[in-house]
Amino acid sequence: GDTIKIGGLYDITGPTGDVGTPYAEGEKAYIEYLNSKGGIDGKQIELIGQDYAYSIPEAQQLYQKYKSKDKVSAILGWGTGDTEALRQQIAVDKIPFISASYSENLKDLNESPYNFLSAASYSDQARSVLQWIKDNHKGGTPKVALIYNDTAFGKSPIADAKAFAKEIGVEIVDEQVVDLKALEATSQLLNMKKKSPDYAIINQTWGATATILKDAKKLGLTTQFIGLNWATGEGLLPIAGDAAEGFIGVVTHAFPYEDLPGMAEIKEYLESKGEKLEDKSQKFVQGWVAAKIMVEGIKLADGDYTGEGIRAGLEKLNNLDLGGLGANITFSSESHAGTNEIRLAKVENGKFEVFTEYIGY
Amino acid sequence: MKNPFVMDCGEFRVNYKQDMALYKIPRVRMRVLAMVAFFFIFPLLFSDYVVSIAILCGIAAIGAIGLNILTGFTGQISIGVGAFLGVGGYASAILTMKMGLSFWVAMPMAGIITAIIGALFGIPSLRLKGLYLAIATLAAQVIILFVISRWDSLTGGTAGMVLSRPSIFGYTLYSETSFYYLMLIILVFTTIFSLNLFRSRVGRAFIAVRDRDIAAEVMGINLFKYKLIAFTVSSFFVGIAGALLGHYTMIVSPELYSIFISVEFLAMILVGGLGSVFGSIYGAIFITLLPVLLRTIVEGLSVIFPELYGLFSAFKEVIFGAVIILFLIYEPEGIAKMWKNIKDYFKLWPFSY
Amino acid sequence: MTFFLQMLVTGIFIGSIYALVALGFVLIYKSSDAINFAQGEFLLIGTYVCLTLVASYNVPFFAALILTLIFSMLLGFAVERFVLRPFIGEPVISMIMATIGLSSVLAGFVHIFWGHETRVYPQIFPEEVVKFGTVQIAPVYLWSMVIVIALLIIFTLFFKYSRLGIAMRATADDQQAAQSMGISVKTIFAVSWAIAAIVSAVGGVLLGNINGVNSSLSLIGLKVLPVAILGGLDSIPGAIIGGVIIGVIESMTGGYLDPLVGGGLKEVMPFVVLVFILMIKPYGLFGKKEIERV
Amino acid sequence: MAILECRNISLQFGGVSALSDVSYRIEEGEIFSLIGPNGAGKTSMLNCISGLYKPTSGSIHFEGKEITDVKAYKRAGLGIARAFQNIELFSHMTVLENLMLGRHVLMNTGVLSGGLFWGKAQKEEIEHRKAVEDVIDFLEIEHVRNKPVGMLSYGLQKRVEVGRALALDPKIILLDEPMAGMNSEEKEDMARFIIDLHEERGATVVLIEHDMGVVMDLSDHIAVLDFGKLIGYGTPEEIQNNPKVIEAYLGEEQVG
Amino acid sequence: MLKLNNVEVMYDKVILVLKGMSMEVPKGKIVALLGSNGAGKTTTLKAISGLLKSENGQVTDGYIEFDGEKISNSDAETIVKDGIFQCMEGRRVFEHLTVEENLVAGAHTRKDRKNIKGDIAKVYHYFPKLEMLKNRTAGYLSGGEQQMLAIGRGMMAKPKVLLLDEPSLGLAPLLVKEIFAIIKRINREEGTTILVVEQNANVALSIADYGYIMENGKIVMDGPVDSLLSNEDVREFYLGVGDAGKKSYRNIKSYKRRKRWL
Ligand SMILES: Nc1ncnc2c1ncn2[C@@H]1O[C@H](COP(=O)(O)OP(=O)(O)OP(=O)(O)O)[C@@H](O)[C@H]1O
Ligand SMILES: Nc1ncnc2c1ncn2[C@@H]1O[C@H](COP(=O)(O)OP(=O)(O)OP(=O)(O)O)[C@@H](O)[C@H]1O
Ligand SMILES: [Mg+2]
Ligand SMILES: [Mg+2]
Repeated sequence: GDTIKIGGLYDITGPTGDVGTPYAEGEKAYIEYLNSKGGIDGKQIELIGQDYAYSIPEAQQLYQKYKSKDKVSAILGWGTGDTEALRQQIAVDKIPFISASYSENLKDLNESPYNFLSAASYSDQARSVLQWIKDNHKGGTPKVALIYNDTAFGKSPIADAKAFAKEIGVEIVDEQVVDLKALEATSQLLNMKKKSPDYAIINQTWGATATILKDAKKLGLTTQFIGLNWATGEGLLPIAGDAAEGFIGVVTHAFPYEDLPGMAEIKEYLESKGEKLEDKSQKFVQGWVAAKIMVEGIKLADGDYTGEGIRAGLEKLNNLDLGGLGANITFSSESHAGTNEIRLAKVENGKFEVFTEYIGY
Repeated sequence: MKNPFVMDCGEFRVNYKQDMALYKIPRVRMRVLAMVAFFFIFPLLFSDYVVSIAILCGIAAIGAIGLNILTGFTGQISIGVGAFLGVGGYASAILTMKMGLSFWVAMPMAGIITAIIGALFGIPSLRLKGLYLAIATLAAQVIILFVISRWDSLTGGTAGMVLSRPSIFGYTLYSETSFYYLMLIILVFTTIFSLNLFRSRVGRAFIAVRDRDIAAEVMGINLFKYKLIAFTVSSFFVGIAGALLGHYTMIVSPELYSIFISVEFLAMILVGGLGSVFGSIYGAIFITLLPVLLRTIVEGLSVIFPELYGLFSAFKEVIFGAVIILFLIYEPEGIAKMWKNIKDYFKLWPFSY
Repeated sequence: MTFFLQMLVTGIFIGSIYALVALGFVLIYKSSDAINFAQGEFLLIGTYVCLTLVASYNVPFFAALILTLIFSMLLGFAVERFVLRPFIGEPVISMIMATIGLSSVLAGFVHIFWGHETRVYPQIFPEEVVKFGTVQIAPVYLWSMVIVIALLIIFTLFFKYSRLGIAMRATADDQQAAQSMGISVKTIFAVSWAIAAIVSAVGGVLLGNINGVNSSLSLIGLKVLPVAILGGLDSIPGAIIGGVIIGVIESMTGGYLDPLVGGGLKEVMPFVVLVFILMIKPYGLFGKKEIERV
Repeated sequence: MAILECRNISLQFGGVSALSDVSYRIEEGEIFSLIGPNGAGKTSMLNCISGLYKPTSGSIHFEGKEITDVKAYKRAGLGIARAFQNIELFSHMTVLENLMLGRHVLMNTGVLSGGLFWGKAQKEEIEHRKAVEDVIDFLEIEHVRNKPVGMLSYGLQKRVEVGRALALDPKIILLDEPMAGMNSEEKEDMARFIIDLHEERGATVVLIEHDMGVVMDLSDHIAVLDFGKLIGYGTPEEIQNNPKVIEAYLGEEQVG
Repeated sequence: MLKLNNVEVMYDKVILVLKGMSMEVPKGKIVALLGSNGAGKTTTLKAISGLLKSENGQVTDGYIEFDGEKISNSDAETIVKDGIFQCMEGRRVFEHLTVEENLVAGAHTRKDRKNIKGDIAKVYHYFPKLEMLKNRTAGYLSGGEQQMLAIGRGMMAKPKVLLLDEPSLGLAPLLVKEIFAIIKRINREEGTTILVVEQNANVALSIADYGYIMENGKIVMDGPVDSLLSNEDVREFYLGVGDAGKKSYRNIKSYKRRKRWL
């Protein structure tokens, strides 16, 4: 047909709806923007998106629908759940898949030949953080603790982080599991305190992160907490209150209030809608970027808009410049890991202030 | 047990064998065959998408029948089905992927393993009743999932495991149609098996335990033994369903088997009808289709008002709940009863009394 | 030693919150023999209403709280009228299922009115922790403890001596017979659901003050089920003691066992203990036995 | 020879003493009645015999063997059947299924054979079905054979209750107030069933009944309980003239 | 004061149980309703006291009138408030409540809360056995004890009309006499109108002023007690005294003629 169909899996009403909603908006926004600019050589992009409320069976059914009924040629997914669940099937059905799940194992081309990582994997984020710690720590070998939850998402970077730490000579002194919905983390933090780590790397969502920071404040811990990308974001600040002060977050995607070349497009789009950049969040940018990367790939598919064609196109992306919205992206037939670079931001009087360039390891 | 096909008016039988036949009247037997035949040509009539939904319905139905054996017929409420699906799925995953067994061996073994674990977690039924037992099964749910997500070496931990579709004579069931037939055969077997079970000794004992356990005991039924048997049989079918689901979606991971799945299955047998084999099937279909239906509607609407999309998807939940409630209000004993009433009405019609 | 004490105290106070939520279950059960799976949503809605009043309409907190309780009461009545009434005289299990449906409905409304992002209460309880020697506790928890104990006394008296209380228990035993006494099952349900809604609203507000509010807060409902069971589904003191026990088990497991198994046991242990306790006391610590006479 | 013997049975519930030091023997093939005021402990006594209550002290002997500690569900196998005071039928099952269930211990189809339902399983169903049909004829409940018992009126349910006990082909059958809530006509029918099942099937009958007319006419021996104590034992005549019994239970003009 | 005018009752919208039932209960009198099992006696009482709804049965035709106003299909609780109270078949005591709490529950609709203590005492006076058991969990009482409790509970409500469904069920002979004596007293002393359903026709008629006999869903015969007592069929089939006076159950003909009025 004269449109290219892309399937979208959103979490609007599910447990991750708070971040899933702006992310979905971002994706839709970019596609709409692109179409308003004339699409891809004359073809409009149709993004058929649905809320699956983070229920995997629901995602399964939606996938069946996209595949058999809508005949989409690529999919913009969302969470670890759906991404993992569909990995095999998209491989069988040859449908490229970009989601906001950055698990290391998606890098494995034999296991997941059709998944593409649009930002640094959780493991790479952890590695980069450890590297940064190594480079900036004063006095002796830095002692680091890991705090995560008991889910595929939470545990994803742990093994790699430990391996890498050993490699570069950073000491992992403790691990603590804090449930995503924990009311308090006193026991874990007190246990951690015994090991007196200098840093604690948190792979959590906002809620749990806030709990940790608050209890840490309550118990007067001096550890420097560093959160990976899902622990970071505007949403954390109100919940954690002033306990968030000094918290360092991994920034994979730009905050709307940053002054970056890439923002121009978004601003333009929003103004056409009569909306303002200030009302948008980092997750909106993240969704925008994910969609953009997919589209850039499609552009390079030179006319072959089948799954295979688009995959080939994506693999042609070389150092794609996102105008600072995210790290530059490079795919190849050897690697689907777009980047390993991140930035770090510190919370200073209630605002995330980015204080590094894109750094890797 | 009630089956929806019998319309036994004015027929008579000359011996008990006939009297005990599942479908007593030739006319009815014909209808059943017609029904089954329809389901066998189903995939030829509908698109892959429809077939894929049918598969999910079918798998759910197998599990629902399993649960109904325990909850509907034996009266032991279980909120642990989710986990037992998981056990089935993981067992089959481990047997096929780690031990390299063929699916055709692994699936039944998965059933048996689940049955054993089910029996294990049935032990509290020795002393617990009603909602207390229900929560004990909820505990099973939590504990099993914990073990699964912890036993990384065996289960791949929280990341889960990937499975492959079963293959037979070198042909792999990747297509929806082929997997549909696999599901259908197992479903038919499950149905017939349980129908039979409940017209024979053990099945009656189950119902006796549910209706009046003291009397049952005095009639010589070892309550504990039969509750355990119920847990075992039920878990077996749930395990089979789990294995099928695993091989269909080609993934098992702890997140797939949350308490909400358990609740969903309870909904199936309640909406379908407690203590009714066919009810379980209706219920499974109903509960599986409802969200699909709502989704399609929401999709349609959000084409018209895209900006209201979030609102619609929230309404989806409201309506889902509302439908279930209305359903229970309108026919507390489930679709099966509704169907029966319709039949009774026509049987007596026009002399409604 | 400090560590142990901190664990113990944390457990007890977290437990008091659990107890508060568990009370909701007990109140429903006492009048209808049913478990209310919409408990979490009741709690959530109460929390949001109060939050909205305080944050959006900056009503002073205690006024807001009162309004919230009134709202919850009305909610309880509404639920009885539009959901439960038809289930009078039906098997308990279908009413339980109905509450599951209800939870989905309410959750939907919450999403419609309040969306998904986490909201936070303005400072209501003082931030700085209270210190008992070396042990620290956030004031919110002290408050919940106070409230719980107050409710314990009130409800115990209510169910033992008041005409309505007795009528409620009668209804739970035998709805039809209750009707034949002239007890209006409708009223009984309405009242008990209203009370339950109110209590959960209180619990919700406290919870909201701990960690902010978002839709996943409703999951506390399921989390607290073992508490209600452990204490005995129909026992007010049971809910309280059950709450404390579970709370302590949790934090002790968190403190001493989790480091050994690499975490996660904290959430599971309560269930394990629960099952063993039930095997010894099949109706929970203080639950009423099912009477079987032939 | 005594088919059933109770020696010094006592039964306590917390403070309540439902039975205290009760002893008696029931002869093979007799109709034995247990009477006494409400709350005297009659039902409790049956519960001890059928194993639902465990006596606090004392022992129960069946055909010479002690069964005090035998599990309730095992006693059915020994040939002890029971019909309850408040109907305890499986209300969702049909009359037929209820009676078939009565024969549970006499059958042995398992899960698998039951589920596959051919060969042995089917044969077994059929032969036991025959036995059950006999009971149905005997109790004249053919017309409701396939009705769920919950739908039947009280009197019929009572009859099915007895039928279910009969289906077991018991050596001894315990009937707890089988005629309660029946009018005299129906009582006569029930009385006839009891006589027949005792004469035709030679079963020993233990009968609890408050209708003295019936008791006095049917019983070979009568034991009288009051506040858990045995206050009288003997033939109807003896009982009718036992002052203790008259004072505690019968009341004056009941006699004769 | 209580009047049924060819009432029809249907269960589950299909099972017709009362087929044009008509009867009248005059103020201050005791009326006995006799009939074999399944005749529809309980259904009749439930129709009056509004308890059919909860078994999804309903009055489909005819009307029930109390003190001149129609009460067919109105709610149980309002009917109780109007002053009709039913002691249900099979006791139905509140198992988990103590005996005394059961009595309190019985007085639920009473306005004069302060007199309750006194009335409880009165019940104990009628049934001394209950006083001994007053703090026991009702569920563990023996059948007869529960029956006493059920009737006591009825007294607590101080109704204008008391509907008793087989009060003698499972009671020892002495107690049966006692209870019927008490019923008579309640009727005399409290002036309560009473409609009693009984299988034990002897005692029922012994206290009743007027009697109805029903056979599957209809009244087949009624009249003042003495006229009924003198009726042959009634004597044979309800009082169990054949033409040859009282006969022994030992020598019942195996196949007796069944008399039906239809
Ligand atoms: N499970 C129990 N727990 C406590 N008390 C009990 C229990 N079972 C019986 N009792 C008490 O034991 C006494 C005897 O009860 P039982 O039912 O044997 O009397 P009964 O002779 O059958 O009276 P009825 O003729 O009215 O049936 C009663 O006082 C009753 O309260
Ligand atoms: N809830 C119900 N649903 C369907 N049928 C019912 C229901 N209750 C009673 N019936 C039927 O109505 C008829 C009359 O029942 P009812 O209980 O009124 O008889 P009864 O005169 O009280 O008999 P008994 O003397 O045995 O109590 C019976 O045939 C019974 O099967
Ligand atoms: Mg008794
Ligand atoms: Mg009756």
